[in-house]
Amino acid sequence: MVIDKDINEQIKWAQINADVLRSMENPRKAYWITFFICIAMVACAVVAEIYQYQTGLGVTNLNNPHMWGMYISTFVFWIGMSHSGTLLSAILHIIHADWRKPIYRFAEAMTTFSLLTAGFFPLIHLGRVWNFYWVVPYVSSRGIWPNFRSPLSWDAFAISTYLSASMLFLFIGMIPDLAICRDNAKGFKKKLYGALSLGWVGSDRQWRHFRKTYLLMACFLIPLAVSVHSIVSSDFAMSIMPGWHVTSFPPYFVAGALYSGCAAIITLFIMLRYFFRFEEYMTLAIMEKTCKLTFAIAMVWTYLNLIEFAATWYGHDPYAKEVLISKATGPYAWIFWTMIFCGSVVPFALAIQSWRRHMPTMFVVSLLLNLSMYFERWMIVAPTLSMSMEPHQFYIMYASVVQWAIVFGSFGWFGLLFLVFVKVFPSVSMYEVKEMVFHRRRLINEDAETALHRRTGDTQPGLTQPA
Amino acid sequence: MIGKMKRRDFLKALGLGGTATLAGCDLPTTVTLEEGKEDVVSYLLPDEYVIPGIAVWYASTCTQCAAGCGIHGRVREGRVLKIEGNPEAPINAGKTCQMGQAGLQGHYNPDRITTPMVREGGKLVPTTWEKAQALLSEKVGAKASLNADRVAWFTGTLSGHQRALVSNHLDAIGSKQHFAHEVVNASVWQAVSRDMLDDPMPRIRLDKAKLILSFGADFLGTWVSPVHFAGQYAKFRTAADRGALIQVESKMSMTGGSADLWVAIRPGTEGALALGLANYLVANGVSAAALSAEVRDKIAAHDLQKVAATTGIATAQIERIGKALKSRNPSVVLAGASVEGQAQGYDAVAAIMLLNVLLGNIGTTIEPSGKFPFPQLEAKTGGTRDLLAFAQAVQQKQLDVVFVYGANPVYSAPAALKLDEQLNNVPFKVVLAQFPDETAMHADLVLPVSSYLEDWGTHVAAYQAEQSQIAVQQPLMQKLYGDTRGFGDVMVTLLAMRNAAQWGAFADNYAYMKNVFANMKTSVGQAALSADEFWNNSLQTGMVKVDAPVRKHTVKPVVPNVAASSTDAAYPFYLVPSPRMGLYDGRHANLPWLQESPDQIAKVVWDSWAEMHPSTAEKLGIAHGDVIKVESEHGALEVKAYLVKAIHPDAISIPLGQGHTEYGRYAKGRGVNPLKILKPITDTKTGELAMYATRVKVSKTGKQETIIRLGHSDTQHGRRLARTVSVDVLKRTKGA
Amino acid sequence: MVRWVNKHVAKFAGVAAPRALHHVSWIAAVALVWAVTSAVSFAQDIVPPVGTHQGEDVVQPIEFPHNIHVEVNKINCMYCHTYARRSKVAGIPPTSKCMGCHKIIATDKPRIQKLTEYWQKGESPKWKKVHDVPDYVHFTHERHLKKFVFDPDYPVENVKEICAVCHGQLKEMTVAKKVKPLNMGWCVSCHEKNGGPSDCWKCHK
Amino acid sequence: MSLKNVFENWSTYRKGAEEGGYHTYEHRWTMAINLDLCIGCNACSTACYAENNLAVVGEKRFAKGQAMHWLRIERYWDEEGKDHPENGASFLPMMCQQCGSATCEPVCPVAATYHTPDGLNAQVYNRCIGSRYCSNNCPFRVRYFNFYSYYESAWPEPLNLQLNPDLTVRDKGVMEKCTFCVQRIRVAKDKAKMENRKLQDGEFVTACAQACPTSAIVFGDTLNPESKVGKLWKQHQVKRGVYKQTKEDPQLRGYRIFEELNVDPSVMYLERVRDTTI
Repeated sequence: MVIDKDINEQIKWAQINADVLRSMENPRKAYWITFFICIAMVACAVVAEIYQYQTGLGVTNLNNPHMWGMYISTFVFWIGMSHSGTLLSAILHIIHADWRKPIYRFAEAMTTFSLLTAGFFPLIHLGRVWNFYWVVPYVSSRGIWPNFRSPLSWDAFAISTYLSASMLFLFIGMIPDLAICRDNAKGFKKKLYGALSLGWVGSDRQWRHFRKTYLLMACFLIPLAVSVHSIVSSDFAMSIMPGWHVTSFPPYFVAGALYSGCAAIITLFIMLRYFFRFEEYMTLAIMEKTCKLTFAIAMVWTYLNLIEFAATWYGHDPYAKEVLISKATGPYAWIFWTMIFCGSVVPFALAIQSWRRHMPTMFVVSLLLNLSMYFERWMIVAPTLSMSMEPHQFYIMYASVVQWAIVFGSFGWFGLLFLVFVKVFPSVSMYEVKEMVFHRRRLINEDAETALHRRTGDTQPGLTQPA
Repeated sequence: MIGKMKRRDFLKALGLGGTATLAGCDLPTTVTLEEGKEDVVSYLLPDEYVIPGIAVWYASTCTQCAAGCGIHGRVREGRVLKIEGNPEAPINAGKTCQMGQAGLQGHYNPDRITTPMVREGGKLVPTTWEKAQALLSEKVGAKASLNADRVAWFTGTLSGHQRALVSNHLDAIGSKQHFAHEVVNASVWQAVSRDMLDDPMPRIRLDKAKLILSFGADFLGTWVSPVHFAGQYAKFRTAADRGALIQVESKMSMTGGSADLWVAIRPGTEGALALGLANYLVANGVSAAALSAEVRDKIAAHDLQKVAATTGIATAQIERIGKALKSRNPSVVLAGASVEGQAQGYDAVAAIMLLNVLLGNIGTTIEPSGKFPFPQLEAKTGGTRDLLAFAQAVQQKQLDVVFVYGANPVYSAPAALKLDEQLNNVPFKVVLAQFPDETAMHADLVLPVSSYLEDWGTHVAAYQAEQSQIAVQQPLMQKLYGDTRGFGDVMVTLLAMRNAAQWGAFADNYAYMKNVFANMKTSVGQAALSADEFWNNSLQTGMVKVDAPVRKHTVKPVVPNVAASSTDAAYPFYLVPSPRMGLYDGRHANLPWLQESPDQIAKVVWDSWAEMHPSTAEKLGIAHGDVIKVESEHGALEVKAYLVKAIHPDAISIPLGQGHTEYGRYAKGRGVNPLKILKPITDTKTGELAMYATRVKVSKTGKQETIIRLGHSDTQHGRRLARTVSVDVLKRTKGA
Repeated sequence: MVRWVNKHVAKFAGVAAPRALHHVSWIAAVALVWAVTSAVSFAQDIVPPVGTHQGEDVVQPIEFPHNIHVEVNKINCMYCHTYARRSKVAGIPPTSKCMGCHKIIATDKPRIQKLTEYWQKGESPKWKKVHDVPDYVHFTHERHLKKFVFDPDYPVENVKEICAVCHGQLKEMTVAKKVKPLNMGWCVSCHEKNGGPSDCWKCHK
Repeated sequence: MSLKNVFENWSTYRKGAEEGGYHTYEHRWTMAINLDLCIGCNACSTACYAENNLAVVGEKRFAKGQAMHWLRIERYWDEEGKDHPENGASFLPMMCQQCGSATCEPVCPVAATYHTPDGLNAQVYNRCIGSRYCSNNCPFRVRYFNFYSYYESAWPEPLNLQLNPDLTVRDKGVMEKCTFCVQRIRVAKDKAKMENRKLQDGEFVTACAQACPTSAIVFGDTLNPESKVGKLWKQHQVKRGVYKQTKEDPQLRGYRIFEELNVDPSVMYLERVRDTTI
C-alpha cells in the first residue's frame, strides 16, 4: 500500500504564489480553442432560444402528457452539480478536513457557475418568459400575489438565495488571495484586484473578522444547500403523480446532488492538475480522499435508490408500481439501466487503489458518473410524465433539435464561465495551501523534536519557526 | 322581418362588442390599447332586433346530409357563430351530429368559390354573372336551339322547392333527365320496402323495440336519419327493460361500437345468415304461415351448418342470435349499406325484411309512414344507379348540356367508369358549386352558390318522423361574398330565360318563396293566418307541419335468391369502403373540425387507413403502420395498415372521404379514395352499384409510417376508467 | 457621499488605504444605481393606480362635441348610447339617430353638413375607438348600469355622473378622450370599494 | 385578492378541502355522463370546438401530441384474448372534471388556476405564465397548452368570423382547458340577476350537453335540488368530498374516475351496460 503525503510540506510559500499566479498568466492556444468552442455552443443555444421564443414551445416537441422535458431535468442536474462546492468548502471546512484546501476553490466556483446555468432553465421552459417576474412577490397594483403553495414559487426563493449566498461565500473566501494578486499585478489588473480585495492588508484584525465571517457563511450555507435541493425535489414530491410523489425524494435528491458534485470535482481536478501542472497541490493523496468520499456518497445514493424502489414495490400505489416497472422495461429502460450501472457499479472502480491513482481511468470514471447523474434526472422527470394515471395519454417525447441545442449550450455556458474564472481568479487557494503546509510542517517538526527530547530528557521542547 | 334582415348590411357592425377577439393574451404585438387605433362603425339604421353584444337565435334547416334536421343559428353582430338543434324539430329534437355542428366551417370556408368561372382556352377563368348569364341564355335560353332530351340535371338528393324548381326547369326545357346521386344511401332498403310493404321509407321505431338486429346498418352514424335514430336509441336503452343491440357486419361501424353483441360476418353473406335465422325461428315454432311455399323452401334450404359454413359464424353463435330474436319481442331487423352493396344486395335485404315479417315486427316496430301530400316537393333520393346511368349516357354522347348541383360525381365515380375523361363528351357542363371540387374543375361554367346559411329553401326529408313537415331554410346572415348567388336565385333566372311570362315576375328566390308560401298556407290548413303571419311563423319555427295520411302496409314477401358467396384466389379479400360520420362521402373533407375529429372506431385523424384483422396481417407479414398496396382489378391504392380486431379476417376496410384531387387546402391530396378502385358490379335487381362487392389483394410496399391518431393506448391497463356492468346487475338496481 | 462611504467601509475594513476605499465607493455607487433602476422598472406595477390618465387627442372623422349635447342640451347619455343598459357594449349611436335631430337642427354647421354627406352617401362615419380594454377583459355596461343607475333609485338624469367615473367629464370635452387608466389595478380598487366581485372569471374568460 | 382581503377573511381561507373547501358555493356545476348512452359520435367534441374557439392544429402538430381538443372521446377495447371485440367498444368522453380539490390549483406558481365560487377550476389565460405544472399534476391529463400561436394558422379568413366573441382567443404559452362553458354560465347568471330571479335548471347547458344526440351528458347545478343532474347524483348515491363512496346499494352505476386520489371530481359517470345474457 502506497503511503504519500497530501502535500509536500517543504514547499516554499513564494513558490505557491508563483505556481498559482502562473496559472493566471496569458492563456495558451489550447485555452482559446476551448474558449471559442464554448462560445459556439452558447451561440447555438441562443439561436435556438430566440427561435423558441418567437415560435412557441411547440418547437421543443413537448406534448400533452409530456409537458416537461430536458429543460427541467437539466435544471435539476445543474442544481445538483452546485452542491460540490458547498460540500468541500463548507462541510469539510467545519469538520476540519484540511486536505480540501488545495481543491475547494474551483469546486466553489463550480457551485456558483452551475447555479448561474441552472437559473436559466426555469425561465427557458416558461411558455411566457416575458412574465417570469410574476413569480416574485412584489407589491402589485392589481393586488394579486404569487401562489405561495406552489413549489415552483419556493424554487424562485431558494435558488436566488442559494446563488447569492454561494457567490458571496466564493468572493469572501478569495479576498486574501485577491490581495496577493493585487500586489503582484500592475496596470488595469491592479485596479481590478485592488477594488475586489477591499483593501486587504492582512492585518490581525482583518484576519479575525475574516475567519469569523467565513465560518459564519459556511454554517449558513450548509442548511441552505440541503434545503435548496430538497425544495427542487418537492417540485416532484409535492405532486400526486406516480413516481414523483415519493417521500424519500429530498434526501435522495441531496445525495444525488453531492454525488454529481463530487464526480464533477474529480473531472475538473484532473483537468486542472493536467493543464496547470498543479501536481504539487492536487496530489494523488487528495485525489484518493476525494475518490473515497465519492464512493461513500455513491453507496448512499444507491441505498436511497433501493429504498425508493422497495417503497414503491411494497407500497399500495398501483400506478407508481406500474411506472417503476415501465422504467425498467419501458421505452426508457436503456437509460434506466445505464444509470444503474454507471451510478452504482462503476463507482466500485473508486474502491480500487491502483485505479484511483490512474488519472485517465479516473477521468473516464468521473465522466461516467456524471452521465449516470444526468440520466437519473431524466429518469425522474420523463417516465412519470409519459405514463401517469390516464392510459389514453401514455406517450413519450423525442426532444427536438431546439431542446438539444439549448441543453448542449448550457454546458458551453458553464465551461465559458469556468474558463474565464481560472484565468481571472486563483483556482487554488493560496493562503489556505500555505496554512496547510504550515500546519503539516509544524506537526512533523513537533514529532521529531518530542522524540529527540524524550531521548535527552529535556522536558521543554522548543519549536523551530518555519523558514 | 327576415326579409329586412337579409337586405340590411350586417358586417357593418363588426368592431362593436369586442368582436375583434383575435388579439389573444397579452403578447404586446397582438393587443392594441392605444386610443384611436381601432375603427368602430355604427349602424346606418338601427335594427330593433339586433343589439350589439347580444346574440339572437334564428331557425333554419341543416343540409350537411339529407336527413333534414332543424337547426337554430346563433347570430351576433351579423355573424352566425354557432349551430344547435331546433328543439321543435321532430326529426332531431334539438340535437345535432358533428357534421351539423361543423356546417359553420362550410359556410366560412376559406376555399369557397367567390366568382363565376368560365372555361376559356382549356382552363377556368373568373368572369361576371352578366357574362355567365349571357352564356347560359345562349346555350339554354328561350332562343337556344337544343334537343330537349339531351339536357340533364345531375344532383344529390334533392327535395322541397329546390326540387320543384329543377323539375320546373326540366319541364320548361322538356327533358326528363334528372339524375340523383348519393354515395351513402339506402336505395335498396327503400326498393325492398316498396316491393314488400308498399312503403318506400317505413318508419322505424327503435324506441319500441326490445331487440335490434342490425345487419351493417350504421343507424347511429350514416344510415338514413342518424340523429333521429340516436334519439330513439336513447329511449331504447333507458327503457324499463333495456333493449339489446346485436350488430352483424364485416367491419365495426360506429353503431357496432355500441352493440351488446357484435358479430363479424364474411362480407356478402348477410342474406344467408338472415335465412339461416329464419330457418332457426321456424324450426323453433315461429309460424311461417304468412309466407309463400317458395319462400319457405328457401328458408328450409338454409340449415344452420350450411349457413355457418357460408358466413363463417359458429352455429352456436347463430343459435344465440336466434334465441334472442325469438325471446325478445318486439324486435326490429335492419339492413345497411354493406348488405345492399352486393350483386345480390336486393335479395339479401329482402331476406332480412322477411325476418321482420316472421317476427311480426311489421306494424309494431316497422310502422307505415305518412304519404306526403305534395309529391312535387318529396325528396328525390339519390342512389348510385343514376351515377352509372349518367356515366353511360355521357359515354354514349347522349347529353349536350348538364347541370350539376350538390353532387361530386367525378370524385365518387369508380375509376373504371372513366367519368372524368368521358365528361369531355358533354359540350356544355354547368356546375353550381360552393367549392372548387373535382367536378367543378371539369365544368365549362362554374356558378358560385351561397352556403346553406345564406340561402333560402325548403326541405322534405325522405325519412319523416312522427310529424311530417316541410323544413324551412332561411339565411342566418348576409352573404359573405356578394358575387355568390342562392341556388334558388340561379334557378329563377334560368327559368325566366325559358319562360319569362311565368317566371319573369319573380325578382329572386325570396320573392318566389313568399309567393309559394302565400299559396301553400291553405293546403296545410293555415288558411286562418294572413300570408305574412304564416310566412313569419314558418320562419320562426323553421318548419311547416303537414299532416300526411298514413299508408297501410300490405305484406307481399319477395322470394330472396341469396347466392352462396364465391371465392377468388387472385383477389382473396373483400374491400369495405366504409362511410364514416364526419367526412361522410367526402363532401365534408374540407372542414378542418371534421378532419381533426377522430374516426369513432379507429381514432385516426387527417388521413386514410386500411383496417385489417391482426390474424390476416400476420399471415401477410404486415405490421401496424406498414404502407400496404390494396389492389383490385381496376386500380391500386397505397395506404397505411391499421390492425384492429373489429373486422372480419377476410375484409380490408378503407374509409370514405379522403383522397381528393381538388376541393381545398384541407382536403386536397390527403389520403386515398377507395371508391376509385371499385369494380362496377351492380345489384341484379335494382341496378345500384354493388359498392361492397369488390375483391382486392394486399401486398407490402416496405414503407413504414406512423398512424396519426387520438390516444395512445387501446386498453385501460386495468384502471377501470370506462367501467362496464352486465345487464343482469342493472336489472337488479333501480335508476337510469 | 463617497466620503461617507469611505469612512464607514474604512471602519469595517479596519484600514485606511485610500486607493482601496476609492474602489469601494465606486462599487457602492454602482450598486445604488442598479437598485434604483430595477425599482423604477417595476414602478408602473407597484404604484397604486392614480385616478387620472393623460390620454391622447383622437382625431375623429367628425369632431363630435359631447359638451354641447351633454351640458348645453342636457341630453341623457343613454339617449344616444342606447345599448348600454341592455348589453355589455354601450355602442355608437346609429347615424339615423343623429339625423333624427340634425335634419332640422343646426344644419348650417360644417360638422352637421359633413354628417349629412355621410348620410346621403348611405354610410356611417368610421369612428375611432377611444376607450378600449384588452380582449381578454370582458366588461359589461349592462351590469354596471344596473347597479349604479337603475337599482338605487338614482335620478337617471344624473347618469352622466356615473359614466364620468370611467369616461371622465364628457360634459367638458368635445371629442371623447381617455382620462382614466382603465387598467386592472384601477378596476380592482373600485370593485373592492363597492363590494364588486373579486372572482377573476367575472372579467377574464 | 389583496393582502387586506386575505387578512380579513383568513379564517375562511384557511379551511381545507376536507372541510368542503374554503368556499361557500353559489352553484355547484356538475355533470352526469351515462356511458351506456354514449355512442362515441364526437358531436360533443365538435360542438366544443365551435363554442370555445378551439384551434385546429393540423396533422403534424396533432401527430406530436399538441392537439387542443378540450373534450376528447377515448375508445378502449377491453376484451383481451378474443378474436373480435364481441361487446363493442367502450367510449369515454373525457373533459376537465372540475375537481372539488383540484391538484392543478395548488401547484400553479402565479395562481392562474383557482377555484371559483361556482366550484369550477378557473384558468385565467392572461395570468398564466406557462410553467405547465398544472398539467403535469392533472391525473386526467385534460389541460392543453398553447404550444404555438395557433390562431395565426387555425382560422384563415374568413373562418375567423366564426370565433365566439364571448371568450378570449388564446395566444401561445398559456394553458387552457374545459371551462364548463363559463361564458354561457356568465350570460345566464347576468340575465337572472338583471331580472332579479334565481337561475332555473336547464336554462342553459354546456355546448356538449346541448349537442349530445342521445342526451348522455347531463349538466346542471347540484345545489339546486330540482336539477336533473342533482337528482341523478342523489339517485346513484354518489357523494362529494369523499375518496371512497359508501353506497347503500353498491350496484348503483354512478362512479367518479380517480376518486381514490381524493381530487373530488365534479363529473359522475354511469357505468356502460352490456347485455351478456344474449
